[in-house]
Amino acid sequence: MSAPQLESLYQEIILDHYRKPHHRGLRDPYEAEVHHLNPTCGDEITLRVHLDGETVADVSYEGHGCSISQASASVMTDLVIGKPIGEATAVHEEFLRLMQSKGELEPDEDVLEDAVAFAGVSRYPARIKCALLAWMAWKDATAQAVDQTGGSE
Amino acid sequence: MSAPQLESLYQEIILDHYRKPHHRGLRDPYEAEVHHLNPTCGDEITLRVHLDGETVADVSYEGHGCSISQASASVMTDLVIGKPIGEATAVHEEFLRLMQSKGELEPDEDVLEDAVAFAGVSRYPARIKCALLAWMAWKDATAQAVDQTGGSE
Amino acid sequence: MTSAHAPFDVARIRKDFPILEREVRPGVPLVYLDSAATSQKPLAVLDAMRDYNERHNANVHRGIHTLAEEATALYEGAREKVASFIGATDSREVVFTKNSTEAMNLLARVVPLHPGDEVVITEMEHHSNIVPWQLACERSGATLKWIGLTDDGRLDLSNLDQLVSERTKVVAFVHQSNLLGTVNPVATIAAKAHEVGAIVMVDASQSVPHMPVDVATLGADAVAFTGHKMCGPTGIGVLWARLDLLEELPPFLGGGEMIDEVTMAGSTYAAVPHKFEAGTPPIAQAVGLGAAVDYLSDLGMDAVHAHEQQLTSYLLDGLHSVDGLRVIGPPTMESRGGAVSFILDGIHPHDVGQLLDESGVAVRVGHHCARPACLRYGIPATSRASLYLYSDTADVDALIAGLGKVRSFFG
Amino acid sequence: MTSAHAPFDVARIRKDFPILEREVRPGVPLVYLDSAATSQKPLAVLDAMRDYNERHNANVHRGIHTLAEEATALYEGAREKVASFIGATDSREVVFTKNSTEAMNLLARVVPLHPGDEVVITEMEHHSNIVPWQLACERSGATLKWIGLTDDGRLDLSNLDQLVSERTKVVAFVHQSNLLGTVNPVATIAAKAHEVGAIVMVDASQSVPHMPVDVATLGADAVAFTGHKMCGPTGIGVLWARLDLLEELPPFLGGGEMIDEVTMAGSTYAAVPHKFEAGTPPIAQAVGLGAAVDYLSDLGMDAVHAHEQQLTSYLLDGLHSVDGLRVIGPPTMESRGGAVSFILDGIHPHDVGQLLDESGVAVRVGHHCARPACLRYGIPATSRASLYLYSDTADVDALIAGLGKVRSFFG
Ligand SMILES: Cc1ncc(COP(=O)(O)O)c(C=O)c1O
Ligand SMILES: Cc1ncc(COP(=O)(O)O)c(C=O)c1O
Repeated sequence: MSAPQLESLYQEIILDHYRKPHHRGLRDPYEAEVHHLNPTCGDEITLRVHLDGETVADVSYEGHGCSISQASASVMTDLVIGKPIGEATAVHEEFLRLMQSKGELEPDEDVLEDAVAFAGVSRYPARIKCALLAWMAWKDATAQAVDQTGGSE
Repeated sequence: MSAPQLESLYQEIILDHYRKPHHRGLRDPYEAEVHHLNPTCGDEITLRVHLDGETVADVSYEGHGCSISQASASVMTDLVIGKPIGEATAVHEEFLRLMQSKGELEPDEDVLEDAVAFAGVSRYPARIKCALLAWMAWKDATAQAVDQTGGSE
Repeated sequence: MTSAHAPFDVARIRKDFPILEREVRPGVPLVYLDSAATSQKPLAVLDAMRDYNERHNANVHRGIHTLAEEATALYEGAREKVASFIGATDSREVVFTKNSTEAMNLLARVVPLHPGDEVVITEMEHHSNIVPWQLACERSGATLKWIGLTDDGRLDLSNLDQLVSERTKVVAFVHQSNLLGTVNPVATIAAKAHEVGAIVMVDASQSVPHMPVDVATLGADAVAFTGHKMCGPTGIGVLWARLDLLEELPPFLGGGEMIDEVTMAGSTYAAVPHKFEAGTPPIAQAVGLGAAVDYLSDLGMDAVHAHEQQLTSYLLDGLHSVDGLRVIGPPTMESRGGAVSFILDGIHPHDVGQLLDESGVAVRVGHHCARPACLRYGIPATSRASLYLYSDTADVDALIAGLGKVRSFFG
Repeated sequence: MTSAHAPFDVARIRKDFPILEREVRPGVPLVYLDSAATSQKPLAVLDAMRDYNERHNANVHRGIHTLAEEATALYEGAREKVASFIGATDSREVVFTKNSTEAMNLLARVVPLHPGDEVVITEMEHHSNIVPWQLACERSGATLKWIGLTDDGRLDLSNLDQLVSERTKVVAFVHQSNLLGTVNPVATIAAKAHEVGAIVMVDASQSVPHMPVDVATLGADAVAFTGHKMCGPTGIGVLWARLDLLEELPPFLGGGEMIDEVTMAGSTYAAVPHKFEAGTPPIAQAVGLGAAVDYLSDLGMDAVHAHEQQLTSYLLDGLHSVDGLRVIGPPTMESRGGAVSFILDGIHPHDVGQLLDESGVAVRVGHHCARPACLRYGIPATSRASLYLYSDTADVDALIAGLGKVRSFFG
């Protein structure tokens, strides 16, 4: 398959993460667990967040869905685990901006690392939700965990 | 105005009846009075029927509306007054057939007399109801009058 | 605004409307003065729909193949065009319906009403803004109240303070009357309605096509209009409403597109506007409406309005010159648009319309779906000439000449 | 029937559909296998609508000028064409709606339901035949009952006698499933429903386009279908129902066209079908649908059906040859139509659809607005290839080749 569009969607990095997802499986301890669903296509994710003070100590998940949603979850965990919440949130926002860019934005590789591979997804409106599923679940769970732990800021 | 379509709608006979309607005004005696309305255009008629045994002894009416509906009422009274109910009903049916003919029927002048002038109306779907208003009122009133007088057949 | 557009050149504009070259029968060219019933459509609109159907047709949403993405982008793009045409800040406030009537029924179905509540409408409403509220009041036990009319065809607002009270939940009225041409003071009525917390719905079916309408400043909470009267196709209408209002209202029709999750136990609904768009929407028609608002914006709605105002004045002068003719509605240019109803002494509107048609002049006759207003003025029907951006003085001249012939024929 | 028509020549037929010559991107021709979502439109349909808009456009009914009479004749003529296409004895039984979804909502809104009443639907329904009944049951206090499914994608009618009882007021089910392709035994279910006096509504959205459907003998009291899936335009659908049923039901939407007399005290309603057609109807779209049924009748629905059956068989053979592919729905040709859902082991339908699109192959992926059925089969989504009269073996070959590429890409 050599159509350039396709390659820009299914980057090798995405396929790698899809085939060998990082941090998959639900782990203890955690302060919040959420279940998110994309009703349009049936993609599902259950995601747990464990905070250690201001730091995202662990993110674990289970779910099923297309390669984009699965790879995105994997890449996301790589990016946020170990980061202070504020910094992780900034990465999330950068990723959101990329997804809304309709392919017009040059992604910031320093911030997004492997997630730059998703730049092409922003040109496929129907797939953006797939790429965002895990991120939205993480954001939701983190907010709940912060509430849970008494608010870290 | 010389367009042939128009002449075929507004026949001189129609205009004559419109300008000088016959049998207009409500008269006694009568066995049934009805009020019919064409809500689309607001044409209205109040019509009375007086039967004498099997004969349509008198038909009187008041109303307002377009030239077609007014002339049709006038022509109708000429045709049914004095006729046995059965014969008058046959004329009504012939007129109905003419109206449904889309201009394809050669009207029977022996039966319809002046009413042949309405042949052209059948080509104007929006006007057929105007031409039929008085006839429908007559049919309704006659049926009521027959009931009233104990049924003449 | 006007300055950004080319000068308004009716002769050139008429070339965009192929139907205007038609003869209604050999030798009798069409003189179309029935735009309040439906407008004609410019080539740009017909071409946009044809192109959609010939190149991009697919069902919208949820599709990931190329055509489906193109169709979705065109459909949602049309929503954005319509939103910006009426000054909506958020395109989610634009719900596509099948016509203006459905838009008003939608609102009348979903606004909560209870016994003791009141809905206020006016005596000059189109049936499409009467019957939905009659039905809603029947269902709910609410009471329908009417703003009356003055002799010269305006709303009688003298008792507005009594009519609109704490019990009033909805005030619904027409922006520009299709029967009388009257333009109503939206801000005044809306202010009163908002004082008591009522929802204000404006029937803009005859205003959005003819004048700049800016929903951000109009004062209404909801506005309905219809594609086929604004150079767009039949089969599409619009309900605009404030986002928070749309969000709090329950759904209308159920089905595909409007759901979030469907299970046997129950369903949850999509976010607005899709919550109110059950089933395959009028996709090609949305594309057509998008092209129509582009066309109107290119001309400039200020310029369209100015042209029509000028021509309406010319039309009123012409009509006033006809013996035995009475205008039903405002006789002057003050707060009125280009739909002018009239009656000819002793000649029934049906006969007027029929004879005008013989000269190729198309006017509408009847009660114009505003029977309560006709009853108010003691007439069963009127003849109505109505203008649009492609109308010109020759059209008006043909009407006036035609009316002369009508008078002599029935004289 | 078939004998009266020219032999079925797909190559020639494809020339009637300009979109089929399109490339989705340079060098990649479109292979359209998404006709169950919406069909493509032949030139005859596009030309009929264009001609209407360019030459005859006017609002229908009540108009007496030439264009209004022409438009009315075209609109009502389309109703007659549709009526005779489905074997309705009286064209007043044909109500034009905006789509099939509205047709079913209409019925679900106006059929009287009370607490204790039951409505029976099936687990393979499209959301458009689920949500309206869920809403109707919520409003009325009636209970919704479901006919289940067998493992091979058919209705499980083993407990029909328990499900359909004296309490049942409506039995509503799909004629041909858009997800599974299953063709359901209308007569059997209708007979049972009629025993208990229930109204039978058939969702014929996927059958009327693909096979001869004769409402006189079908067994249903009401039938819904949609223009855009049968070579017609978006923006129009049909509710057919028995005349006496339509006559006894109360109105749906209120407004212009659907009234007899409107006064401030209340309104009376027009005769059917106009009682159910509030507002300016989809006139150009009715003309388009009329042209579509002419087109289908010229080909002959028997011939269309035979062609699709042959090609569906070829498609099923092709799919069965793909490693790790499972058909969801009847795996054989028995009582099934040309919409075939499948899943590829370990590859999500979104990825399947996206990769097929790279080869120009347009299939639909997702739950196809039939989520309860997906849940029944334990799958979140499927890929679905669906055929129509213009589909050919080359389309199927391209799909099968594309699926091979999908497997190797994700292998
Ligand atoms: C079986 C079935 N029913 C109903 C519908 C709804 O049709 P529409 O979206 O045109 O209202 C569809 C198509 O989407 C369908 O396939
Ligand atoms: C003032 C007004 N309101 C509502 C309508 C209804 O529009 P539609 O028939 O397109 O629903 C019309 C036009 O007929 C109108 O003039």
